[in-house]
Amino acid sequence: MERLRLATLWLGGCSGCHMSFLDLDEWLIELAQLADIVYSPLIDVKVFPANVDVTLVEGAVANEDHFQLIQVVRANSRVLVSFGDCAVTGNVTAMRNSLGGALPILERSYLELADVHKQIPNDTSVVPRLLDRVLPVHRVVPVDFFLPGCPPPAARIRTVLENIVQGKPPHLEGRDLKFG
Amino acid sequence: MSVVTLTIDGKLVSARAGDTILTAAREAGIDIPTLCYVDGLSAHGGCRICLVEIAGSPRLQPACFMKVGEGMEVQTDTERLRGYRRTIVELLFAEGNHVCSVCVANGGCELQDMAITVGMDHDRFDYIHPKREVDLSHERFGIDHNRCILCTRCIRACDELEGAHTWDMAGRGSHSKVITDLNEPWGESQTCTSCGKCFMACPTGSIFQKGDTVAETDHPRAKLEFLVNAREKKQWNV
Amino acid sequence: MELTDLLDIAAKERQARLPHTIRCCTAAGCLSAGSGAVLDRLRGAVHDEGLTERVGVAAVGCLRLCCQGPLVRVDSPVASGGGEGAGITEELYQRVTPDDAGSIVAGFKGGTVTANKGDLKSPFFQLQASVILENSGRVEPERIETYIAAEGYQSLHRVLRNFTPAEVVEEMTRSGLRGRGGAAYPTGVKWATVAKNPGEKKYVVCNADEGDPGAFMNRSVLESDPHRVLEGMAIAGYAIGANQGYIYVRGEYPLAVQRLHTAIAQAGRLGLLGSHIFSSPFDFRIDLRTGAGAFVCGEETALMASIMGQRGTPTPRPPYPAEHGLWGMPTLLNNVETYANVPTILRRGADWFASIGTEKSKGTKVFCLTGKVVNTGLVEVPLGTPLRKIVHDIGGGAPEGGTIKAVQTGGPSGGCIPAELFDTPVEYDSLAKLGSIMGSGGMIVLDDKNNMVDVARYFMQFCMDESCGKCVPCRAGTVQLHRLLTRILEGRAGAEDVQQLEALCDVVKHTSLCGLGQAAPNPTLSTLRFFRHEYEALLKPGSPAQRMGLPLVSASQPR
Amino acid sequence: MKAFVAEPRRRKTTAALPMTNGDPRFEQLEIAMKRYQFRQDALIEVLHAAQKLFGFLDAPTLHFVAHHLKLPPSRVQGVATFYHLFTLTPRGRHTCVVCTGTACYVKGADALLSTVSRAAGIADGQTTADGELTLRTVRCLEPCGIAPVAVLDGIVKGHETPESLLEQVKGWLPRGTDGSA
Repeated sequence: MERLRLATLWLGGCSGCHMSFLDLDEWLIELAQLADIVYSPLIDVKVFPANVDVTLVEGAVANEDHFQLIQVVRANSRVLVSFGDCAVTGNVTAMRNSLGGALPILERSYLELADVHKQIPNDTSVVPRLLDRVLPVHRVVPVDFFLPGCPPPAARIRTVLENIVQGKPPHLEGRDLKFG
Repeated sequence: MSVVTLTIDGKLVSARAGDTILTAAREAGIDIPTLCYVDGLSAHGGCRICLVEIAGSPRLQPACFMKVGEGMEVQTDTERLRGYRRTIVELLFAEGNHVCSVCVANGGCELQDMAITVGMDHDRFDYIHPKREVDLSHERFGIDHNRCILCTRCIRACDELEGAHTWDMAGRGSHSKVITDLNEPWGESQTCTSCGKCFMACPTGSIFQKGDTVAETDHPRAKLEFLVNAREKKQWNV
Repeated sequence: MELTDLLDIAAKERQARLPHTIRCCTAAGCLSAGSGAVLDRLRGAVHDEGLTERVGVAAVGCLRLCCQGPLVRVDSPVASGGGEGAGITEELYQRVTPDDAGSIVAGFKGGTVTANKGDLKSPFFQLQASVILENSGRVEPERIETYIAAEGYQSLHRVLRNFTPAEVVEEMTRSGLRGRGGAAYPTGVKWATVAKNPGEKKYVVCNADEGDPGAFMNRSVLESDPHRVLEGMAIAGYAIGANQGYIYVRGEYPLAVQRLHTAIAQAGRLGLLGSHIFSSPFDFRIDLRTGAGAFVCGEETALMASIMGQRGTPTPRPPYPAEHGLWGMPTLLNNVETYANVPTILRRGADWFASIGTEKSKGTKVFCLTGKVVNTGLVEVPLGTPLRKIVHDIGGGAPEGGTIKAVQTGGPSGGCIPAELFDTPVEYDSLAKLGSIMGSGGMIVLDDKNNMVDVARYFMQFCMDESCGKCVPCRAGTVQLHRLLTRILEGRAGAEDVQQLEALCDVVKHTSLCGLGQAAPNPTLSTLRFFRHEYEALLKPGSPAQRMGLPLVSASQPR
Repeated sequence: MKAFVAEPRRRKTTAALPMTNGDPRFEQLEIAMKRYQFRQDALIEVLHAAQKLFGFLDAPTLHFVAHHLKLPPSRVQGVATFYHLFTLTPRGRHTCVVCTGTACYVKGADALLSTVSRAAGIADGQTTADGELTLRTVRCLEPCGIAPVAVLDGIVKGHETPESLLEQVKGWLPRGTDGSA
């Protein structure tokens, strides 16, 4: 059987979903026998490769870098999975949306609440520009499957991956669909 | 008391004339999902989750309102209804700011559970992200309007059980908002008795007890029915 | 009050009539075009010219051709012979200024009339019928005597003397009249239901909460001929066994409210409303309730909530108002125009009424023709009249070389009918087949400059703003539909957005609590049906991201 | 005798509510309520009367109404905020109402609204900071024959264009915005 080319991506999120991924513990060893991890914050690859079979995307689309990257990822992934509540709903990352834009949140964070050096960071080579609205991944590119949870428990991640490895849709139901 | 027979999901059911389809179904062990309905309070008919199909009727009817009729054939769980229910739940999630992961009611929320019931794995609609307030002026309770689904349970509980009518709905359409008195801070309400029945009734984390943190709030919703039985039937079902 | 007293009043009123009558429209349309000053000038000039013995000035209601207001009509006896019954010549003046008005009066003494003459022989007037509007522009709405002189309140008398309540209901059933508010429910059947339902008290309610934008038939009837509605309600009260009526009138119609107040007071003073009407045991009282700006209150359960002083939110039906209405009692709810038909039906007979119109749609209907058409105003035609006749012949077609593309009927609950289908007869079922409704009678003509997606969005915004917020699909669904339509209009949508639009229309239509939500998708669905190419022309290929480009960033954010 | 009894009673009830501040309009409002025999179902009619007297419905007025009709304050607030014609904030000295009915819409009401909105720097429903101008929209005033229509200080104006409307509201605009000197 051909080995699965698996990628994980970390956009606007807390990395909790990746922590939960690591909670797969010894099943990770089994996974390693089925799949190669070709891109991930957990490994040291800088450029998203071509011909990826499955990509798990953690986090919402919150800045220009995310916006561009997710399009590259989508173009090079056969199956794209929204991984965790931020990717699926925007979740905590998107809570800033009710403040009505990027500038109000930057002003609030860097000017109003700052005690010293009141200044909005403006070197885009270091800090990507924020989008006005944080978006769930499927509002930016088509997503194949959704894996909710904040974070999704390891068992839920395993259900999804096992199914995908077997070429089946990752059938989640009951409490496995719980947000939060 | 006259009795009527009807079929619900193909099952022959007998019910008291004047009962709603919801009561008849639940007594027969058929669960119709509900959201704005809660035992002990009058029916509202607003959430549209409990809509059922009735043979020969072009319109879907809310089971919480519609009375049983002799020979009625009711379907509660068709493909079409499941699709509608999921859409309605998606509309609710998109309309407010429902962030389960940081909500006091996480794990004990009827909206969250409804998403599971209808199989909602993501929301196909734009999140509106409205700017809404949090009122923490009451000494024991708080209300986070971000999590309010406008089901009016708090209004009905306060009016029908406590009798204070502290709560009501203000505004209209997507600008609707539950208010206390003249839209004054809850803590300054002249009519509130701090009885907590609104808190008992709330399906989400919108009305919560102060001090509860994420996933700690547990609304004692069954207390409402307990109170009604105690008051009206003199039965204390402890 | 006995019949003889009524006939006395009528006779006196007719005797007092002068050889010439100048009728000046004082309905809201002409008033806003300045007819108040015209009326003052007419009266002043008649006085100044010493013509008070020969020329009467009447403040009447709607003269129909609203776009040419202020309108004035002059009735004169035919030149030769003259005298009673010798015939009358009529002249129409339009866009009348106060100076024109002075010249019209001066014309009786040989002066030059500067006012613009209208053409009463034009199809706009010739092709119209007069049942509901038979008195509009003839009687003076603020003088009950003029209504009585036009045989007013005689139907009520006949009914009280010669009919049992069941016979009245029977007459209404035979007439084939259907509710004119939009739902087209057979009026006789509704009356029979309320009559049969037990209740210690019953109510008659007149729905005058005409909310469809671009529709003002009810306003016009109330401002032009209010007593007709009161008489119709009293007859209904007798037929179903009610002693109390309510008129729920739109708060945006202050003139209608004022004229109704006047009319109710005048009828009360003459004993035509109140206790022992025409010395019979029948009592009937009418109270006014003024709306305060909520479209949803046109829905019957919301309207009743509002009459009872509550938020105008609907409740699920059943129970229907006919069994569980105001304060839990059986309640008859009909539209202004439905009641306005009643006195005429009882005067001229159900068979006469049933002979007008088509097999399933009897009688006439008043429409408000507005939008991109030459003649805008009030149009009454027999049901079954082809749309083309209304738009092109009566309406005079498109102005300034534009091309008419469609007619929107039924307001925010209706749909758009494309020009190719203008041979469709205007009746309940034919319009329903085209995915529209007749509604209360608004007809807005659209031309090739109107984008149909924009039209759909306009109505969706209306429904979104007017949603009461009680049920989820209407409250939140219209918001999402509006966003989808906006996205399409702004060129940020793909084919999947149109799919979602259609799917959500289906949900909102079938799951909303009341008619507002259930009908909110109609304008969208009907434009999708007939003008899909206009939607498709706006769609963009690619992923959502590619369609967005990057317009998501504040321009003011540091780079 | 009758008048003697009625008089002090009215004084007493009004005086019991401190927020009336001796404003005689509250007495007039009470008379209006009396006409409806303080029936709770007359709430909307009473609110109409109150708005006519005060121009808008503020908290003391709503409280006064609730007190006299013996209604819960939240119910009165709920009703007052449900209906468009009731306003809970004071209006400007001048009002410009743009009709957004269908006939006006097809003839360009959008442009009228956006022109005034931009010139005055306020959105629909708002009042300029100097209290000069309130901009509102209304769902069809029904003189559709003369669409598009705007109402300036209560006077209906038909066949408007953005330019003609701007010309008429120019004097009411705040300093430093489009139309002011």
